[in-house]
Amino acid sequence: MIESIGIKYIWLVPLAPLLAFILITFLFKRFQLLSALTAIFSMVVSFILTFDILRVILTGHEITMNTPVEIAVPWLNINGLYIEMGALIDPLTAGMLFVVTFISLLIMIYSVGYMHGDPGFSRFFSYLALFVFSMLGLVIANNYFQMFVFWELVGLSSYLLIGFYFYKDSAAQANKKAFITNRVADFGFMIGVIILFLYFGTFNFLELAEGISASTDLAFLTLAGILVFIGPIGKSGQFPLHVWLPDAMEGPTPVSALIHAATMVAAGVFLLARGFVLFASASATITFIAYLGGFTAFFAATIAITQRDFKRILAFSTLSQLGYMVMAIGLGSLTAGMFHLTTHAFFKALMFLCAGSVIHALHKQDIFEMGGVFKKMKITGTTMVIGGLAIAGIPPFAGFWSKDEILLVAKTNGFTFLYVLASITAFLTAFYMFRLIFLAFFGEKRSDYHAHESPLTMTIPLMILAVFSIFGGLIGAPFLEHGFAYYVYFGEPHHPHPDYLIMGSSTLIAAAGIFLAWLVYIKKAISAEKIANQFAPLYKFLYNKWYIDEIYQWFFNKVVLSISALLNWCDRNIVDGIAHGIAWLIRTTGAKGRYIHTGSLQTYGLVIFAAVVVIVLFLAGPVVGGVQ
Amino acid sequence: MITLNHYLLLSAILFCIGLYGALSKKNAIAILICIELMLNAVNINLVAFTKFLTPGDLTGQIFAIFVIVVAACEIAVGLAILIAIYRDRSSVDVENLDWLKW
Amino acid sequence: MAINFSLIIPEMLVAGLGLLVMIISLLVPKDQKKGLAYFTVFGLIGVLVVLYFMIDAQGTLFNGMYIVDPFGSFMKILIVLSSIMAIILGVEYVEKFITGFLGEFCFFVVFATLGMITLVSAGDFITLYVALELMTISFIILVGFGKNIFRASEAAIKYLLLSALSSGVLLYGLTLVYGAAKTTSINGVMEYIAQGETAPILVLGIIFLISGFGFKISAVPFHMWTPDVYEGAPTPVTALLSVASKGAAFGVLLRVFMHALPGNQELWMPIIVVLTVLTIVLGNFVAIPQKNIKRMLAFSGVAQAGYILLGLIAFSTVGVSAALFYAMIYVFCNMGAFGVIIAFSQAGGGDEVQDYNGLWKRSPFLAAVMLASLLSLAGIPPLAGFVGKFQLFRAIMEQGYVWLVFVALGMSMVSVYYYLLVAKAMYFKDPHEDSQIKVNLPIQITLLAITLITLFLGIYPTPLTNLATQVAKTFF
Amino acid sequence: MSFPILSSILLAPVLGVLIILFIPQKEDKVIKIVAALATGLTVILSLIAYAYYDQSIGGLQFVEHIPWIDELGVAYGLGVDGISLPLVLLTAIVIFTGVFASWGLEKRVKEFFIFLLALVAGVFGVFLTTDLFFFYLFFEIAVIPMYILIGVWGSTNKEYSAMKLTIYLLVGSAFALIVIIAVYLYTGLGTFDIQTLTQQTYDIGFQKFAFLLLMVGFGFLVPMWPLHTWSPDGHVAAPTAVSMLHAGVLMKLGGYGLIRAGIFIFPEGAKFWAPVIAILCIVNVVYGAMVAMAQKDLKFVIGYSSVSHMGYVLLGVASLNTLSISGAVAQMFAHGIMTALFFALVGNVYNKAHTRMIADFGGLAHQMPRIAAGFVIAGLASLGLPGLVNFVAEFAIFVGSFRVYPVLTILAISGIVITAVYVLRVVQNVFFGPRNPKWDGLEDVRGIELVPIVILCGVLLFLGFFPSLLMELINNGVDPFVQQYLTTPKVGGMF
Repeated sequence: MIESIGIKYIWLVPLAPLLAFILITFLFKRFQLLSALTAIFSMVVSFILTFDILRVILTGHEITMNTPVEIAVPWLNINGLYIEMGALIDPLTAGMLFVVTFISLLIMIYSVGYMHGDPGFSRFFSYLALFVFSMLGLVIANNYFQMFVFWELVGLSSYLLIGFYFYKDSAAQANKKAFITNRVADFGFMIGVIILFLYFGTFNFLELAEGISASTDLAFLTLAGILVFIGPIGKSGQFPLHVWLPDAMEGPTPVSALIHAATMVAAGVFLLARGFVLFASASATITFIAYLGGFTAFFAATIAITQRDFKRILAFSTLSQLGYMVMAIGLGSLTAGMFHLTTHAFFKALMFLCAGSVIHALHKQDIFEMGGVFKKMKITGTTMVIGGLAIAGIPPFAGFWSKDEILLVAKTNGFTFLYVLASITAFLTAFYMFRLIFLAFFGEKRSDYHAHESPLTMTIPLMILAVFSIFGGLIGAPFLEHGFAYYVYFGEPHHPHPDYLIMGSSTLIAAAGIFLAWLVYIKKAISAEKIANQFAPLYKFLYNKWYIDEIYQWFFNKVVLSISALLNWCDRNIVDGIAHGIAWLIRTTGAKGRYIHTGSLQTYGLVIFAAVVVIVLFLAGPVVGGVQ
Repeated sequence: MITLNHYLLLSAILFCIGLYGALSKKNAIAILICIELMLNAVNINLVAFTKFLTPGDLTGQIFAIFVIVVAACEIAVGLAILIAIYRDRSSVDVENLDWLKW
Repeated sequence: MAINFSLIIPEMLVAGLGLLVMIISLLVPKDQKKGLAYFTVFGLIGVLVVLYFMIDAQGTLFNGMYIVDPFGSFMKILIVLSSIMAIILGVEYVEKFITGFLGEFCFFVVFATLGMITLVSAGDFITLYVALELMTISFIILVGFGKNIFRASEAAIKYLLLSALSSGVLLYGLTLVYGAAKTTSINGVMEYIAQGETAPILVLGIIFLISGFGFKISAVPFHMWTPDVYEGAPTPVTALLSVASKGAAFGVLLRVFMHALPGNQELWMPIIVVLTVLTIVLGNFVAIPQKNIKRMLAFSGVAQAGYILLGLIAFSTVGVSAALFYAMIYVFCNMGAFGVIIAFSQAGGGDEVQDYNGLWKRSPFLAAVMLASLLSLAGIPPLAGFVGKFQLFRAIMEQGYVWLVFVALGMSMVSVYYYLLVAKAMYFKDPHEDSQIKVNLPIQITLLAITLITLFLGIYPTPLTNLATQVAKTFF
Repeated sequence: MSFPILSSILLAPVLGVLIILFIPQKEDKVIKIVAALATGLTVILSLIAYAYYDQSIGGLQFVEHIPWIDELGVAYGLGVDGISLPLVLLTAIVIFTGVFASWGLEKRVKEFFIFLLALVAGVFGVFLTTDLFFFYLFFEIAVIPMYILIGVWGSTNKEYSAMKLTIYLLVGSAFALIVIIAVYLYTGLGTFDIQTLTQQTYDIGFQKFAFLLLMVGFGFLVPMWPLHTWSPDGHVAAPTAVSMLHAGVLMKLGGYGLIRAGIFIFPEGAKFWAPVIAILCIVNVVYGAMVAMAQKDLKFVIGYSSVSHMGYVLLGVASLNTLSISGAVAQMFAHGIMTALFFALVGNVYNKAHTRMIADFGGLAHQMPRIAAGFVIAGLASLGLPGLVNFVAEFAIFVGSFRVYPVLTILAISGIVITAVYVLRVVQNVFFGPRNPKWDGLEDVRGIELVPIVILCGVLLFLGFFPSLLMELINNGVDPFVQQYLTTPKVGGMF
């Protein structure tokens, strides 16, 4: 057994925030600062434990992807259903744990400043703690059931946090939308989990992995893989279930940073990595995953170009990046996907926090109403630019390394189409991201606002994240001996070799994107309006997000609600109508029957006598027959 | 030769006449009388059966006497009630007796 | 041949009581006859006690014209019990609405009782006929007493003419049977029938018999008189009529047919089944639209008669025992319901269902008794009616009449509907007036006892089921 | 067994009735306290029974047996096993909280509690008895008080609904009664003892006939489509405590009866008819949920959601394996608690706002944050969120059913999506959104009103985290029967 406090007390990693949640909800609700401190403290505990686990893995080399440590307790053991709750510790888990605890900690600190003065301050921290609990439970899960449970619970936290400003109609709409969209996805996920269980008799990842490797039932594996993949489609906002994520920006910005950029939405990718053996077992599944990811990346990027809202642009960028990750896994490289997930977590959290900082200062979200913010908010501006460079993929920033790895995989595995698509997307990414930066931070002031730099609780996390966005990618740089790929992989570790052609071309593409943005928005050499007018239908199409929301809205309002109304009508009029009909029949029979009793005694006598006659006639046959 | 069947036929005819009258007459007293006819049919039956079937046994005849007595009681009560009704409605027409119905 | 007069002590007591009451009532001043009523009650209670100790007695008197057996004694207990309750419940009512005739009320009830208890012991057609007429004529007079004298006399004349008509038919049937069997002794006739004889004259006679008895137990379609007479008669009389006269008629019906049927089951059973189904269905259906509570109970009584007939159809110890049990329970339920109606009309209430609106607020006690009685009639546990119905259904299902159980159960659900309509009026509606209803002590005690018995027998029916089973063995 | 604990559970409410009978009408508070004590006693006794129930032995325990009607062979028999014990506990919890939910009642308090306790005595009896005769008897005891409770203390079309409910329930039970008599006669053993009857073998034709009747009869109670229309109407009209008890417990009698008297006694009949139940239950789930979406009255939404959720119970029953039946029983428990919570909350809002129309509300979370929290928890339970006991139950049903009816189970699982849609719509429209000054006068729950909400939420969460406390007990009760009488259905369908 490996000596490690972190592994020994791993159950405390998720439970600490849960405890914080309970304490805040029931005891500390009135004491704002205490609530925040409790939450932060619980995060510190989790973070330290996580760090210890990470230390053991990085230094010990004993726990690898192929020799994980598993700890489990039975949770429910009845005939036909055995469920465990446990922890599966391997580098994948450890890395994800680190990302989650670290960013959560930073964001909680940030939130102390951001949420200052909000009446729901304590509530915010309790929800946040609940989220972290769920997320950590998900990450350490050693079986699909536990994964599903916490999968749903992160959905719940997300629901609560998106609807944090429940008095805003838009927020109330958005959280409902998020939950329902995820439910649709979980529907598939759940069926997938159930059929896996029925087929292999276990939920456990390791046991399943064995079973799947041994299985040759390709049709089943394909089906199960696709069904399970529906879960990530929802949670990680892949097309066509991405619609909830942009709306989820109705939540407070730290939430957007933590949940809807860095961690929860990446849970889908994490699941793909965790259950990689299942997806990889069927080529149809894995290819489907790759193309869907690639398409989502492109699709979201095209929309991001036209949006005006600071956070929405970031949201679409998140979608696009998630598409990248999913594509990476679909391309067969768990390493690349997880690597991008990690770097993305840093720079996207950073950008959202910057956005939060700006919004906190300006109380505006439309980038066309900003401009020149950089002058007022130096730290925020600088860190934002760092984030932009990171996402655009300019070396040596974090995004460069991970994106590069994905492109490399696409190319080496022979998915030329996806390679091209990903490159185009990279171009678009650089363009829209710097469009955002140029419009918001540079140029002249386009509306009245008062801006000032945010307090230290907010800027310190920004700076820390900025550092990670700059250097974070180096952990996976192909030059490193024991880099990211050494720890996180599927099957056998394989050391990436730098491909300078791809590196060069991708850098060029990114630079071209930035340059174009500069031309349009700083230099104004090209008029954006003109282009928009020239391609008006296309612009409108993109601006309206390919009309996906409208289609869903139409489907729900026209189809679902109509069916519902129709069934309601049937219930009231046909099903109930039959019952009423029977009752009516009985009542009417009674009401008519009473008129036999006319009150005339001779009628009565006649009836009696007639009855006698009828009986006589009835018996006449048998009797006479019997006598003869 | 008058056989049992003749008596039975007579009684049956009498019974039917009584029954017909009871069901068709409008006057309550007439109905009472018709019922009396029916009872007489019964008595004929009883006496005839005794005479032809159980000559040594007088049960039927005794029965007939009981029937006559009881019928008298019934008529008495009936008339009393009819008087009460007549006082009220100045008529003993059964057609009018339909306050209680449905 | 020595006549064991000890066997007919109850009958003699009742007869003596009747005469005594008649004489005393002539002597007592008109406004002090309440005591007389209670005297009658005590007398009848004495009879009841005697009957209870005689329940196992068995024997015949007067050359078989009179049969004393447990079955008869059981029915007699039922009858005397109803008479006692009818008098207690009726005293005030009669005093108030038929002022001055309390003495007559009492002794006619006693004479009717005499007729009924004789009827169930009849061993010969002559006894049967005389007893039947004693009962009928006493009832006709009682019916004519009504509160609204005009309606009452209409009811009385209808009852009289129709029952005379039906007696005529019955008698005619008796003579035909006599002609075929050459005896008037019930046992003799039945043995004759049981041989499987199907002479047309006999069959005709039996059909007439059925119609005659059907009239008394108000089986459809011979029930036509029932609602009119029940509605018009004074309520205590209606109560007695609905339970005792029906019970007595049922007793004699059982006695007559129990022995006769085995020989020609396939001939008679269809008829009885059809009559039973008609009775249950029509009774329940027509009860629904009734607005007058007495009339509604009349139709419900018709339906209940159908349920009792199920016991006859089952044609087994279980069946008879169930029918006896049910008949006994029916006495309590119906008396309970009519008791409430009596108490309510004494307090000035009308007989329409809507007059009972909000009774709950005016007298929770009466409402509760009414509810319990009606639900027991409907066969809802834990009230006794349920056990009765359960036994009946079990008995007929044992004979393979599953469809009949469906019908009977279905109809008992229909009955729940109209019984609940009364409950609805009592509980859900607001009263027309707010005054509290005062119920005098004897009625209160009686109603309470009735309700408790209904409840007790519903929860723990063993004493009565055992008794009924024991009694039913008389026939098998 | 020295102390007749089950009889005590049964008689505690009866004792309450007797005491309340002698308390003057004016003493509202005393009456309520007596009712609370009586029902609290049942909770304590049920918990004791739960604690002392020996799972290693299993089977019926705390058995009491007194011959009752000699002539019929009826015996007053009580006993609990892993199936009935959770439901007894459920009843105790729901009625206890129901008493507190009626704390604000002012109209005819005495009669209300008399009827309520009488009703609950009947419900307890159904779950406790081991004799079919008493099973029926107790069931009917529960029906009539409900009629009065709804008709007098109810709202919205109460007379119609009360009558409809009563007639439906009675008609349903009538079908069961026929089977009870038939099976009694068929065996000829002269007993109604469920265990004895379970051990007999029946001719296949008889089984089909009997199970069909039971299916229809209990289908009325569950309620199974298309016999369900009484239930939303009834729920809507009933006063809070009765809605809680009714939707929470009474509907479970159907499921319980179907398992206890249906499947276990007539396994072959059950196999024959199970596909029919399975199809109808999908109609329940999907149709119920879709109709719930169209409702405008809060209570109607919950009423139809009950129809939808009870569909899961039926699915579990129809699948005829240990897991699915265990799931069905657990779902009965879970749904009972959840729906009781819903009704407690809605009742509270209705008492204060005098309306239940969804459109009238909005932003209620401002004025009533606790109610909103409770409602969200209930809603989440209803859409089967992990961490709440409903999820475990539903999951067990799905896993158990999937191997038998894969396609139908998928349709059933789609029900959780539809449920999410309507539940969240309601939450959004009622509790979220801008503050509506119209409702500023509303007070949030506090003090004694909180009792039901806290207890019910607590149970949902506690068992959601520790489902083995419930599931293992149930499984313990279901498994022996299934092993003995139902051969394991093949893994079939799509594989």
